[in-house]
Amino acid sequence: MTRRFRNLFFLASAAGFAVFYLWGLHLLPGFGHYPGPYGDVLNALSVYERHATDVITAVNFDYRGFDTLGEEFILFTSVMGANLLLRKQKDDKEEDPPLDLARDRLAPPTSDAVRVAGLALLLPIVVFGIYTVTHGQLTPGGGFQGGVILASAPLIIYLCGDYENFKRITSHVVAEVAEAVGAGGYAVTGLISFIFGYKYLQNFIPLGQTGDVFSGGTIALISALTGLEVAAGIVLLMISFFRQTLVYRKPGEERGDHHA
Amino acid sequence: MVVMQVTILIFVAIAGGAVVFTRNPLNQVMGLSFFGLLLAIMFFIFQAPDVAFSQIVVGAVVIPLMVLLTLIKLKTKEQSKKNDA
Amino acid sequence: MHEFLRMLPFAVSAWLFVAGLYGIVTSRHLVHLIMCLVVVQTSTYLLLLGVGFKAGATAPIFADVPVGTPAVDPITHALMLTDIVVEATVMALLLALTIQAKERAGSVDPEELRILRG
Amino acid sequence: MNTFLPATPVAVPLTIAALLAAVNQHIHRRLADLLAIAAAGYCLWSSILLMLRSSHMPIVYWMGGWEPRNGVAIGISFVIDPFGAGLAAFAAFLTLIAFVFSLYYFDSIGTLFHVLMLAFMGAMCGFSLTGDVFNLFVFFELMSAAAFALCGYKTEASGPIAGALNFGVTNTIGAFLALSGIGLLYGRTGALNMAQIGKSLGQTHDGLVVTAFVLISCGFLVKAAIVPFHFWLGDAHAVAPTPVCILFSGIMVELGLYAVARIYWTVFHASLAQFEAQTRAIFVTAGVITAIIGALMCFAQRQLKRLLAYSTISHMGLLLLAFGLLAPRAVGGLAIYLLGHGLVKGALFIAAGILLHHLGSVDELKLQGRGREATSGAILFLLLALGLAGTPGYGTFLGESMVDSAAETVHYAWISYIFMFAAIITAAAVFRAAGRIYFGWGPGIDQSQEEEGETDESRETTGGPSVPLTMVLPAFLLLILAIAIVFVPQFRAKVELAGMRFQDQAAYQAETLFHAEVPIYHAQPSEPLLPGIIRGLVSTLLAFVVAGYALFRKRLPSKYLDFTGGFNWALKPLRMVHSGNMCDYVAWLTFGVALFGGLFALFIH
Repeated sequence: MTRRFRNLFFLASAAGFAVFYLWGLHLLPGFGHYPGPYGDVLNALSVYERHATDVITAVNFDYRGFDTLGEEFILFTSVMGANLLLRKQKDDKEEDPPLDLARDRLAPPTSDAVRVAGLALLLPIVVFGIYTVTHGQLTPGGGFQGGVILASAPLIIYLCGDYENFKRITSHVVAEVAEAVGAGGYAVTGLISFIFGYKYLQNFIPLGQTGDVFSGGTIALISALTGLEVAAGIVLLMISFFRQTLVYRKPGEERGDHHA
Repeated sequence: MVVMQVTILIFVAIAGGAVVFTRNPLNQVMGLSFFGLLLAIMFFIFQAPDVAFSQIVVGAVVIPLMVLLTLIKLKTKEQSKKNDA
Repeated sequence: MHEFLRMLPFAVSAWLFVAGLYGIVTSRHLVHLIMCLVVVQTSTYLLLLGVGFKAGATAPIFADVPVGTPAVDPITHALMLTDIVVEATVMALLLALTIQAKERAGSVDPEELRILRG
Repeated sequence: MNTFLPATPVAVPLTIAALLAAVNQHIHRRLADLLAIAAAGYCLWSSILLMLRSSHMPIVYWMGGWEPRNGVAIGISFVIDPFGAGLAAFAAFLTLIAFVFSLYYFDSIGTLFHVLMLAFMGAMCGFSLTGDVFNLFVFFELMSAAAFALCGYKTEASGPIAGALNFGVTNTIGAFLALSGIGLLYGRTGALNMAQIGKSLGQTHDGLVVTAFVLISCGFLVKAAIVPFHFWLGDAHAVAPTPVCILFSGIMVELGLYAVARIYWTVFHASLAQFEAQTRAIFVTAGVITAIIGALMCFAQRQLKRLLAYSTISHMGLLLLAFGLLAPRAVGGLAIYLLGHGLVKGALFIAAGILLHHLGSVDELKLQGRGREATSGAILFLLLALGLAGTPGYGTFLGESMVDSAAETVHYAWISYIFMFAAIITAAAVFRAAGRIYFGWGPGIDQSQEEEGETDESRETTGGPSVPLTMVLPAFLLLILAIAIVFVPQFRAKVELAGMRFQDQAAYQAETLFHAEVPIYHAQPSEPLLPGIIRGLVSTLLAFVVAGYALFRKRLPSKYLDFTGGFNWALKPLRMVHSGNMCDYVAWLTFGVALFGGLFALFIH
């Protein structure tokens, strides 16, 4: 297809698609008129049945926890997949990354002020991440959000211009094991329910006092495992990309900053 | 409240269009990051704080960072090709 | 005005879907194409958000408000969370493939990547 | 036992996958192989057990023990019937075969291959067993994530990268289409459980229902590679590693169609019931076009795996036809055809993989006459091609006859000619390739051939003159099973029964939401197969004739009998459309959705 023909062909089809889609959309109950009943039932049940005040977390890790298991494994599989696709190949040679990666980051070199500010941010980020993971059943947050926040801690170190330190605190092997433990732990938690004669992923831990950090039974456990998996998974993903960008070189290929 | 909702929706529509119609990937990734932030604000306004949380980190930080790293790698490749020529 | 607001999120959703597709079809750079894919995905967020919203309701978190307060639908939020993970992971895989495309085929232009045809 | 068995076909492979990922690099290759094979074996065993146990009554399993309250589903359910459990068992079986095949095939990279394959298998099992529409989407995405990575496994070459990109982009858009449809359904009914949505929709059939149906169907039909959503398949299957191809062609693509069928009969059946004739016409037409285009493109290929890939498209068209008849008995035929085709196609990909291992190429023209020594390869190819042709005795034959006789009941008897056409052309293409490679027949490379895409594939093994038994035996096992399934006593009647239950929406709802016991069906006597046998024999014969013509046309007395020039000329536009450019593919995808949507809107509005 020539470009011109393709564009015309697409525009005609897209117009048809848009009209058709809008035809369906305009019959929805309308914005602001949620029809129920699923969400309303759970809004009413979750605090009593699961001692979880954040219904979204209760849905994510319990009522529809099986979806989240699949979702965690999507993340897990993709990280493995990206690892596979960005693996070191026979003709790749490793090169020590330069100390100043300014050009590679497409940004001006980091000043000491930025460095200090970044490192000062680090502790609050880690604390906030852990808080978010552990209080998922009570306030907005949970394993997924907290995990992503935790994963951003090493990124801050990198953004402060220090790939060496980034490498030091983010061991590939540790991240790999942590990710597998997080994802596998989720699946195993479900299997443990069988010991108690329950269904897969059924709660087997006392529910505790509503509003307590250790309330919510398995929700808290699964949330923590998810946090581990997500944090490790995103760090692994970043390591794969960093390595490909900063470390692996083909013969005859030099770093961009020599010629910029 | 309604005014805020309408405003943010219109902003999201415009920003989404801008991401698509920016042809230079480097500019586009800035747009994408901004778009991610707008979405997070939208989630807050529409009472979805949990989603907003994730969106801030994923949409405005993780994804743009991955795209940037990819662009850097592509640039290095491009330059080595020029050297060969 | 009422009718306008009733449809607005869904109209934006449809717009983002079609605009994203347009970007993909006309793209000359894989990274651009992948970012357009993100825009298509955003359309599903808006649809889910619009579907689950209840006018005048709070977030479905009963830490500070008593149970029984009208709250928006928690299910769609859970679905959107899943959706966000999917977005990030698919992006990662496609970007990884893009890097390899440059390496092995020497191009990131879909029109020059026509290695498999006929 | 029913408290844990239903969840394990998903939970066990995922757990083992995580375990293998944790010990990546530090585990001996053979131990990883053993664990992976054990996990696949467990899945196979548990799925078969589930299939047998659900034969009288579906097993409804609520994850986390969240049973419905007053008929409102609040959790995620597996609703296991013999049809779904059978597909899960087939997926597990093919994964097992793929693992055995790759024992001496791959230089595996740590345990990544095993991890991805196990996640892939777990996702396919979950996809077949689930009764929740969003859970279906989640497993669809998990399946896709694993499949994209596996498709691009051979990052040393440019082909796999391009194929994986085309695969990834089109299938991701497909997933978004399906998710949009799911969002629409949720917006109307506030439910995600399929039985619940179906109950809540009742018989309403307005624009929203139609839009949701079209979006979900198109989303999954992208996976099922139905024209015009099929472009990615030829690219992805041609370049994926052989063990992965077994799963891609044997089961993954078919699962896309399964999802459409499942959702149609659990969610939309009642609401679209009065438009059954129109729905049937649309799906049958799409199936016919897919079957024909797939077959023609298949015959035009010289890269063996690409040839097989297009043959899969053609057979997917036939399967869509069988579903599109919306006839009670056709679903049983569909199941058997799917099984028979999956076994034969899996074995054919293994045979191609053996060629690649042995001779270092899968280009039919380059390999001409180079396989003269390999008798077992020749026998394998010929026997498998008979399976594609629907020769009496193969599973494909039984499935085809059952679909044909079901088609008569809805006045679509002519579709048997489409079945024959696709069978003849795809089998002839394989016969032709086998004749050229193993016997050296036919004209050699024609220099005037127009510019084509990549015609060969990079090696996957270190190669060598000897072919390990672990590669050959799986192929013969699949071949034997492709024949043996016909002779299982009562097989046909049982599958027909399962197929009919698959279509009973009211029973599905009652069983899922209210623990109701629905009376068992009684099998009715099946139609005799005599006309089918004749058709099967005719197809086989014609396949030989077509292949012989393609190989020996130069020796014909008159050059006016040589139509190949015309054939190539007529096929040129079709080949140009398969451009390898994902932008084109997405344009076609949009066109397809608009077309399906427009047709449904026109007929139903």
